[in-house]
Parts: sequence; C-alpha cells; structure tokens
Amino acid sequence: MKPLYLITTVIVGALLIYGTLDMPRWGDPHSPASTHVSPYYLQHSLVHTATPNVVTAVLADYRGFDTLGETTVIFTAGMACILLLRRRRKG
Amino acid sequence: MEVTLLIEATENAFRILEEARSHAAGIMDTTIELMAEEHRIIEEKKVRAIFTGARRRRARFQNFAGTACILFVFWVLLSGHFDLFHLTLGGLCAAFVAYFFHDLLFVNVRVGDIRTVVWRFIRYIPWLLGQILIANMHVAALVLRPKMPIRPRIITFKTKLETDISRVTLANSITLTPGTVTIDIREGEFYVHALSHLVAEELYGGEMEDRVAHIFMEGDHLYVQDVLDASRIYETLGV
Amino acid sequence: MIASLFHYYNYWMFIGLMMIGFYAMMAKRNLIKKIIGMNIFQSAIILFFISTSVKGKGASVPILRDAHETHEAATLNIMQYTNPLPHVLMLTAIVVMVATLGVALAVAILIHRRYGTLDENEISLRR
Amino acid sequence: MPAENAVLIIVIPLISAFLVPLIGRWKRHFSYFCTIGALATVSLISTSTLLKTIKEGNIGYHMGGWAPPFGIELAIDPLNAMMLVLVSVISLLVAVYSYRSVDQELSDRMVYFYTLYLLQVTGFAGILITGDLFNLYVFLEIASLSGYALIAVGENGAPLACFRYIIMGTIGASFYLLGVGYIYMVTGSLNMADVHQLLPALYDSKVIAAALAFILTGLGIKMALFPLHIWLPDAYTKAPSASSALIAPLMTKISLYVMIRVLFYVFDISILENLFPISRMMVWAGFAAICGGAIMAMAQTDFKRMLCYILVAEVGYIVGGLGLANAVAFKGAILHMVNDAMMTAGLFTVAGIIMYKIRHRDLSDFKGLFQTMPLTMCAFVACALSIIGIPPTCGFFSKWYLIQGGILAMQWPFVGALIASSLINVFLFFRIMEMGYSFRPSHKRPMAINTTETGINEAPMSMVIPTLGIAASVILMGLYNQVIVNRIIAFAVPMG
Amino acid sequence: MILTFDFILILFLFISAIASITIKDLLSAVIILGAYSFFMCLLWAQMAAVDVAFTEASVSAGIGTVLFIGAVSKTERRSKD
Amino acid sequence: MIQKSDDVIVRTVARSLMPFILIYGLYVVMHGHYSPGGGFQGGVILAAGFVLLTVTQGIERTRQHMSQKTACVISSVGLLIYAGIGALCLILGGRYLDYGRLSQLLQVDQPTARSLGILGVEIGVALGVMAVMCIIFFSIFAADETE
Repeated sequence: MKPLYLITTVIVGALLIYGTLDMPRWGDPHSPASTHVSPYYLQHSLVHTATPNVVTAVLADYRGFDTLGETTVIFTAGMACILLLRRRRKG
Repeated sequence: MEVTLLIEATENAFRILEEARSHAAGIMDTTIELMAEEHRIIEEKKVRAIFTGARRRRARFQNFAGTACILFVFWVLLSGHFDLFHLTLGGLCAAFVAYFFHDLLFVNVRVGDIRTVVWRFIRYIPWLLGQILIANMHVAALVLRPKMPIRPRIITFKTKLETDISRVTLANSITLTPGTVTIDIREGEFYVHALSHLVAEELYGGEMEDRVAHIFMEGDHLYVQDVLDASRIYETLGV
Repeated sequence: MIASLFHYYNYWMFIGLMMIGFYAMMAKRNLIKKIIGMNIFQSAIILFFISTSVKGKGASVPILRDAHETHEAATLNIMQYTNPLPHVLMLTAIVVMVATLGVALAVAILIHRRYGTLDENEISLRR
Repeated sequence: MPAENAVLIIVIPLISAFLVPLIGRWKRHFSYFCTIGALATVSLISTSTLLKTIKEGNIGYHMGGWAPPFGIELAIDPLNAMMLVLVSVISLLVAVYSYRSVDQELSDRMVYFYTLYLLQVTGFAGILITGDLFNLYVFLEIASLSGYALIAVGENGAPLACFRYIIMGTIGASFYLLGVGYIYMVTGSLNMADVHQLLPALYDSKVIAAALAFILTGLGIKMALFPLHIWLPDAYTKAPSASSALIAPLMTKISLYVMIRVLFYVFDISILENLFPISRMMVWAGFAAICGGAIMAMAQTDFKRMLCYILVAEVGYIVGGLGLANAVAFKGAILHMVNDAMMTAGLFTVAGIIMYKIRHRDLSDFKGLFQTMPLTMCAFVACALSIIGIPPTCGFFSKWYLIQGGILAMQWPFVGALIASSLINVFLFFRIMEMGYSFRPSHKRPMAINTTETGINEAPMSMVIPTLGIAASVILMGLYNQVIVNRIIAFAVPMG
Repeated sequence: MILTFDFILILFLFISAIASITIKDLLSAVIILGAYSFFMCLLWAQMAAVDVAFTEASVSAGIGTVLFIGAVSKTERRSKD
Repeated sequence: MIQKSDDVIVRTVARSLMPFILIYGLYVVMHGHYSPGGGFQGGVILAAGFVLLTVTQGIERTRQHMSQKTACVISSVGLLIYAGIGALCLILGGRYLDYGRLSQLLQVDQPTARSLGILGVEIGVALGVMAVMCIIFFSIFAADETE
C-alpha cells in the first residue's frame, strides 16, 4: 500500500506546484490579494471602529460572522468531547 | 486466738484501705483524664475559632485585598494605557480574579499577621540582593582563577522550616544565589548542588534559613534575626 | 528558472511540509501519528495563507501606529502594513484546527478503550 | 422584517443550541422540546423565505451592515431556499422521530446529543445560505465536527469508522480551503458574487485550474464520490439511527449543493467546456459511482449498509447529471438531489425503526414484517418504489429528466448505467418486500414476545408518524414535480 | 526579510516535521510537534503576522501539545511506525 | 485522575503564579484593540492557567474553581453573550452583528460603539474558549474515571 500513498502524495504535490507557477511572486505588494479588498480595511478600520489593531477590527466587526462561526466550532468540539468521553455513573 | 483474730482484722482493715486508695486513685485518674480532655477540646475549639470565625473572614478579606492590589499593579505595568476606561477595566479584572482566586497567592489558613510578613519580606530582599552580589564575586573569583578550583558536589541538609511557602522561599533564594542550585526537597531534606566547598559552608551556617524562618514567623526556634531585633530594642532601652 | 525558484521558494516550502503531513495522514498506521500528520498538514496550509499576506520590504504588523491617524494618512500608508485579511482567516483556521484535534483525540481514546491498541493492523485483527 | 428571515434561519438554531445545555441541566427532557420548537420555527421561516424568493427574487443580507466584498453576505436564491426548506423539514421530522431511539441508545447523554443535533442543522443552514467562500468553510467544519461526534457515539465499531471519516473529512475540508486560498491569491476577494465577476479574465491561469481541482476533490470526499467514498458505508452504518437518519441524506446532498454553487455561481457554466474536459470527467465519475455503488449494494446483507451503497450510487446520478451540461439533465440533477434526500431519509428512518424494535437489521429480519409493522412497511414501500423509479413517486421524474439529458448529450454509457442500476434496485427492494410478505415471522426474534392477537406490533407513534410524513412527501413531490421544476428549479438552471 | 533566518527556520521546520512523524516514541513525537508549532509561530512573527503567531503559540504549541500529551498518557506510548 | 505534583517548589510557585496568568489572559482579551491579542488568545491563556492548576494541584483542588459542569455552563454563557450582542443589534433595528446600532443604547458615537461592541464580543469569545478548552482538557485527562 505504501507506494500507492507515496504516488498520491507526489501527484498532489505536483498539482500544487503547478498551481503556484502562475501566481504573483512572493511578497509582491501589487498582487491582487493585497490590492483588491484589504486596503479598504487598512484605510477605514480606524474611522469605522476606533480600533488601531486592524486584525481585531476585521475579525470581530467586518467578518464578525466568521468569528461567531469559529467560536461555534470550538463549542461544538467541547460538546463533542463531553458526548464521546463521558461515562455512565456507577451505581 | 485473739491474736489471729486481731491479725485478720488488721489484714481486713488494710485490704479495705488498699481498695479505698486504689478506688480513689482511679477516680483521680479519670478526673485528670477528663480535665485533660476538656482542656484539649477547649484548645481545639480555640484553634478552630482561629480558622473559621471572624479571624478567617478577616484573613480572607486581607487575602482578597492584597491579591487585588498586587494584580492591579501588574495590570498597570502590562497595560500602558492610563485613561479612566482602561484603569476601570483593570480594577474590575483584578477584583474579579482576586475574588475567585484569593486563596492561591496567599494561604487562607495562617497564624501570623500578613502585614508583618510582607514588611519582613520586603526587608529581606535587599539582604538577598547583597548576598547574591557577594556570591557572584565569589564565583567569578573561582572561575577566573587559572586553576579553576571548583569541586561540584551535592549537599543535603535537614531543614527546620515547616510550611511549604517558607521552604520554597528558601529553595528559590538558594537557587538565585550563584553557585548553588536547589535540586529537590524531599520530606524536609534539601538537596543542593554547590559549586565548591566554600559555598556549601555558608549554607551549613544557616543564616539564610534563619532569616526565611523569621519572615514567616515560624515558632519553636530562636533565630539569629530575632536575637538581633531584640538586642536593638534592649540597646535603645539602655538595659 | 533560478529567478522563479527564488520567487516561489516559500510556496514550495509549504507544499513540502504539507506533503509530509499528507503522507503521514494516509500511510501511518498509528492513529496518534495520523493526528500528528493532520496537524502538520493544516498548519502548512495556514503557512500558505500567511505567505499571501506578505508585502515585500518595509511592510510591518497591521496595527496602526498612530491611533489618531486620519483617513488620508492611512491611505498613503497602506504599503507600510501587511495585508490583514489572511491573518483574520487564519486565526479562524487555527481554532478550527485545534477543535478538530480535540475531537480526533477523543475518538482515538474511545478506540483505545474498545480495542486496547492504537495500531490499525492490530485493530483489524482484534475486531 | 422579511430580510431578517435570512439571518434568523441560522441564528435560531444557533442560539437554541447554546440554550439547550443550560435548559437540559434543569430538566433533561426539555432539551428535546426546545429542539423541536427551534426546528419548527426554522421550518416556518424557511418556507416563507422560499415563497418570498419565488415571488420577489433573490435576497442579499449584508451581515453587520458591511457591503459585500468587505463584509460577509448571505445570499438566498430559489435553489438554496428550496434546499433550506428541505433541510429544515427533514431535520424537524427526524428530530421528532429521534426521541425514542436516543432515549434507548444514549439516554444519559441526551442533552449533548440534541445540542450537537442543533449545531449540525446550523452548519447545514449556514453552508446553504452563505455567500462567502471562507464562511462556507467555517460552516462546513461546524457540520463536519458535529457529524463526527454524532456518528462516533454509535455502536461498537463506530469510533473506528468515525476516525477514518475524520481523517478523510479533514483532508477534504483542507483541500477546499487550499482551493479557496488559490482563488484568493489571484482575485483578492472571497465573496462569491465578486469572485464570479473577477474570474472570467483568469480562466487560462494555472492557479485557477489547480484551485478548481482541489475544491472539487475536497467536495468529492465530503459527498462520497465513488473512489473517495470508502469512509461512508462504515460510518453511516455504525452511527446511531437518529444521527444516520439526519446526516446520511443531508450531508452528501449539501456537499453536492456546494459543488453546484462553486461550479455555476463562483465559476461559470462555460468552465465546464473551456478549462479542461471537466464535464466529461464528471460524467465518467458518475458512471463509476453508479456501477460501483449498485454492485456493492448487491453484495450486502445488512440493510443499512446496503442503503449506504445505494447512497453512493445516487451521488453518482447527480454528479453525472451535472456533468451532462444541458438544461434537462441539470433540472433532473437538482430535482434528484431533493428527491433523494427525502427518500433516503425515509429509508434510514425505517432502518432506525427496525433497529429499535428488533435490534437487528439483516435483510433476513424483514421476514413477516408486513404483518407486524404495516405502517412502517407502508412507508418503506413508498420510499423503495421511489428509489427504484416507479411513476407516481418522485424518483421516477428525476430519473426521467436525467435519462432525457443523457440521451441529448449522447452519453450512452451513463444512460445505460442509470437503467441498469434501476434494475438492480428493483432486484434489491423486491427481494426485501417479498421476504416481508411471504415468510412467517421467525421465532428466534426477541420482539415477537408481546404481539397482540392481530399480530400487529408497531413501533411508537412518535417514530412512525414522521416516517409516514416523509413517505407521504415522497409521493406528493412526485405528484407536484411539475410545480417544483417550473417554479423553483427553472430559476436555478444557469443555461436557461 | 532576513533571508538566512528564514532559511534556518524552514530547515528546522522540515527537520521537526519529519522527526515527529518518524520517531517511534509517541511522547517524543508529540513534543517535537510542539517544537514544530513553535518554529511555525516564529516564522509567522517574522512575516509580520503577530496575531496569528500569538494564537499559534498559545493554541497549537500550548494547549494542543497538552491535549496530545493527555491522549498519549491515556492510551499508549509505543508506536510501531 | 491527576494527582497533585509531589514537588513542593513546583506546587507552590505554580499556585502563586496562577492569578498572574489569569490577569495576563484578561489583559490580552481587553487590549485586543491596541496590541496583538483578543478573545481566542486570551481565552486560551486563561485555560492554560487552569491546566497549570490541574497538573500541579491535582484535579480535586481544581474542581473547587472549575469543574466540568461549571465549564459547560460558562461556555454556553460566553457564546450566548456573542450571539446575544448580535441579536441585540437586530432588535435595535440594524443588521445582525451591526454594533453601530449600540450607539443609541450606550449614548456614544458610532465608532466608539463599534469598539465597545468588539470588546463585548471578545469577552464572550474568551469565556467560551476558556470553558471549552477546560472541557476538552478535563474530558481527555479524566477519561478513565467515572464522574
């Protein structure tokens, strides 16, 4: 089985590397990722939310729904652990 | 005939006397036992009263206030924002943590007065710093000498300190002093790694131990520091 | 080729790490090893996202230095701060990672309770 | 507040999921009623949302008041409104149904079970409703994590099966995340509508090809497309009957929905022809899934396991139908997605009832069930006929569309596989029905102890009524399939 | 961008990743995974993602390692591969 | 079952370090606006404090401060704070999680209201994350004992 896994790994890796070939080069300040949406946050977060830490402003306000979801993920994990590992009381 | 009767009568009398005496002794014994019991119960009650009653509440409040103050100072050091909003937040947080965890920083059950302990602890620090400085010089001298006369060894000594906190203070003081490291404390036995014989000598002298015991007011021993303190009082009194 | 290697080496590094984790997830027979592989795999993905946020020389942490910076000044200074959006996404992804880790470990403990071993081959023997 | 409906669909189950542990601490059984109440409300709201979208068009809800590319958008169109109704109704019926079996299988952990149940529904609703690629990942993880937990509490082999599912599922979700990362790298946006506008200029980029490949592979794992389905049969067979009745019909369909969403709403319909022969590949994947699923289903003796392989085959129908890339097949695929969720839900609930009464679910245990459990078997027959594709039931119409589409696209192997698998289903289900009619109940069975004089020994009504409801809706959806296709699905078909 | 520092970190990352999946003692593997998380966090801090680095340091290298150690101590320490 | 550590130094130092860890965690939560940090990191640091308490003082001692049940309640409450702030904005007539609407309630201008909303949300997240981390930790470490 092991060669099969190795081949799968190599194929997936090759596909990933193939995908990177057309990417903007690393650290390019004019890549679409840095110019399309994110400047808005850097410009407006202080005016909108009075919060100098842009990451916190985006995390809790602009994308607050993501954060609610993520907290729910953690809550789910906690409930899952109780559900799975809880043992019946003896007696 | 009379003689035998007399002897019997005397013997009987003696036996009765003996019985009465043993009886009396028994009664005395039980009385003493009972009294001891009563005494012990009263003592126990006293001790319990120290731990449960008003004194305990007071100790708790002292713990809470002390913890809250220390935590608030820590918050201000961390925060660096001195506006009202952040200071209020800090006060709330400190009070919150102190309310739930006041028994962690200081122990709730305590005999001495916390203010004295804190004051003595503060006075202990400069002495420790001086000790560290001296030990530093010492170790530097040892290491810089071309022969490097270090002889590492592990020394053990039995401590007379009783509470955890005093033992830990002593252990950390020993570790802070260059040249010596506390490895373990097991049942009152200190295992200390020392760099040379000379350093070990100082430990056996036990001044540090006395001072630590003095901080936490551990009874039963006469400590060097106590004698020094008392001598000063006597000096001022001119006795 | 050399130039592209220089520009893309960071992407390729993350791909290498990811493949180590991916291989461990599939090929290792011990369940805890699989979970370790999962952890490596996911954090390599996070590394990829973070590397999309880098903005060349001089860009620094996206915390505005002057708390009273005006709108115009912020517009001028955009190039001084890295892109905050991937950071936000990856905060979420890290938390998801640790949540998955917790559930996976709970299930692994459950398996050990039932079969007394964590090795896949031995489990299939003891079934 | 009509626009607020969109967010209420997520928020109501979410908040009640947080309330259930608190209420359950007070009275354990209240958690059940709380769940029912929340899900009933959600069903009502989603139905009204569906009617509203049909009447007035799409709804976009900007979360937190931030405009789309910067904030998160919830987007509702007729397609996902219909899916929402489907999810909420099925989850409501299964929740009603689940009480007895949960009480039997995990009575001391009921509170946590219902908490996770609500979180699962939240995850499904979030996946359906969101218009943001990364938000979708978050809800996918909520749904997956609660699904792992609900599966792993099952019978003996469940933790091991669940562990495989966790490993595969994490690979799937991570691949999806990687694909999203690649898309983000070249477009700089995460909003689906925004990406949809930005992408056409980039179709010849290698990044997009790799991104699409990874997203489709990841979703393929989640939906159990044929070679990647290995986690499914074990996991869904070993799960407790209540959770398998919820997860088995819905999880695969939801992943299929995400695939439709990504292919036609994030990418474009033209991607099917332009990029690489992706439509051809999808048809062949569907072909392989149908063949593999049907053949494996024949080899099973365990009823639930057989259903799982049928589920694999059904996924094949839909993926193949999408790959055919013409309007008729597309209608068929979406209709089949809805129908299949209903009929597999019905079959899994029947399996749960049999499990509850008999404690076994081998095919041989069906002997004489028509006498002892007539209502349950009635529901079973309706769902089975629908899986086979017999006219009054809904399964027939979707298969009819699919076959028409296949003929239009000249994909003869796919059409052949469809018909062949229908024949195999005939063989499978008629065997069971024959057993149910002709044999006397076997004596070794523990349930035959307290049969009444008429021989009827039906399961509790709280289990039977939801099952009958699902069976009835299978038939109703068959009768009104024209309405569903013309009023709802016609809006969703991208090629008109 | 200190290129050498980058390379050294990435080298350490590779070494610790490979070590943690090849070592047969699970407890050591888990500790090395903690080290891997920590190097990862340094790399991110170097890429100016301080928030993420902070989270990784507390979540993955901290609590994650604790959970792993708990699971290993509750199950078994030896691994066959 | 976790016994308390038999090293007196570790036990005592950990005990007196615990309040400082907690206050540091709270500091991280509250100063997420100005420096790196926020609900998750702070919550995890708080949870780490309880982990330290458990491994040094034993699980019995920790139960006085944080038991499985308390953690369960706190996690629900923390998440309800988050979802509740969102719902409050909805009730006040805005979109879900639109903290700007809180300005009417708090009598401050919009940006400050948003900043306060973020603070509230972070506190909710921190409580939730702390409690859930404790739950996972307790369930894994107490896996072989009955409740």
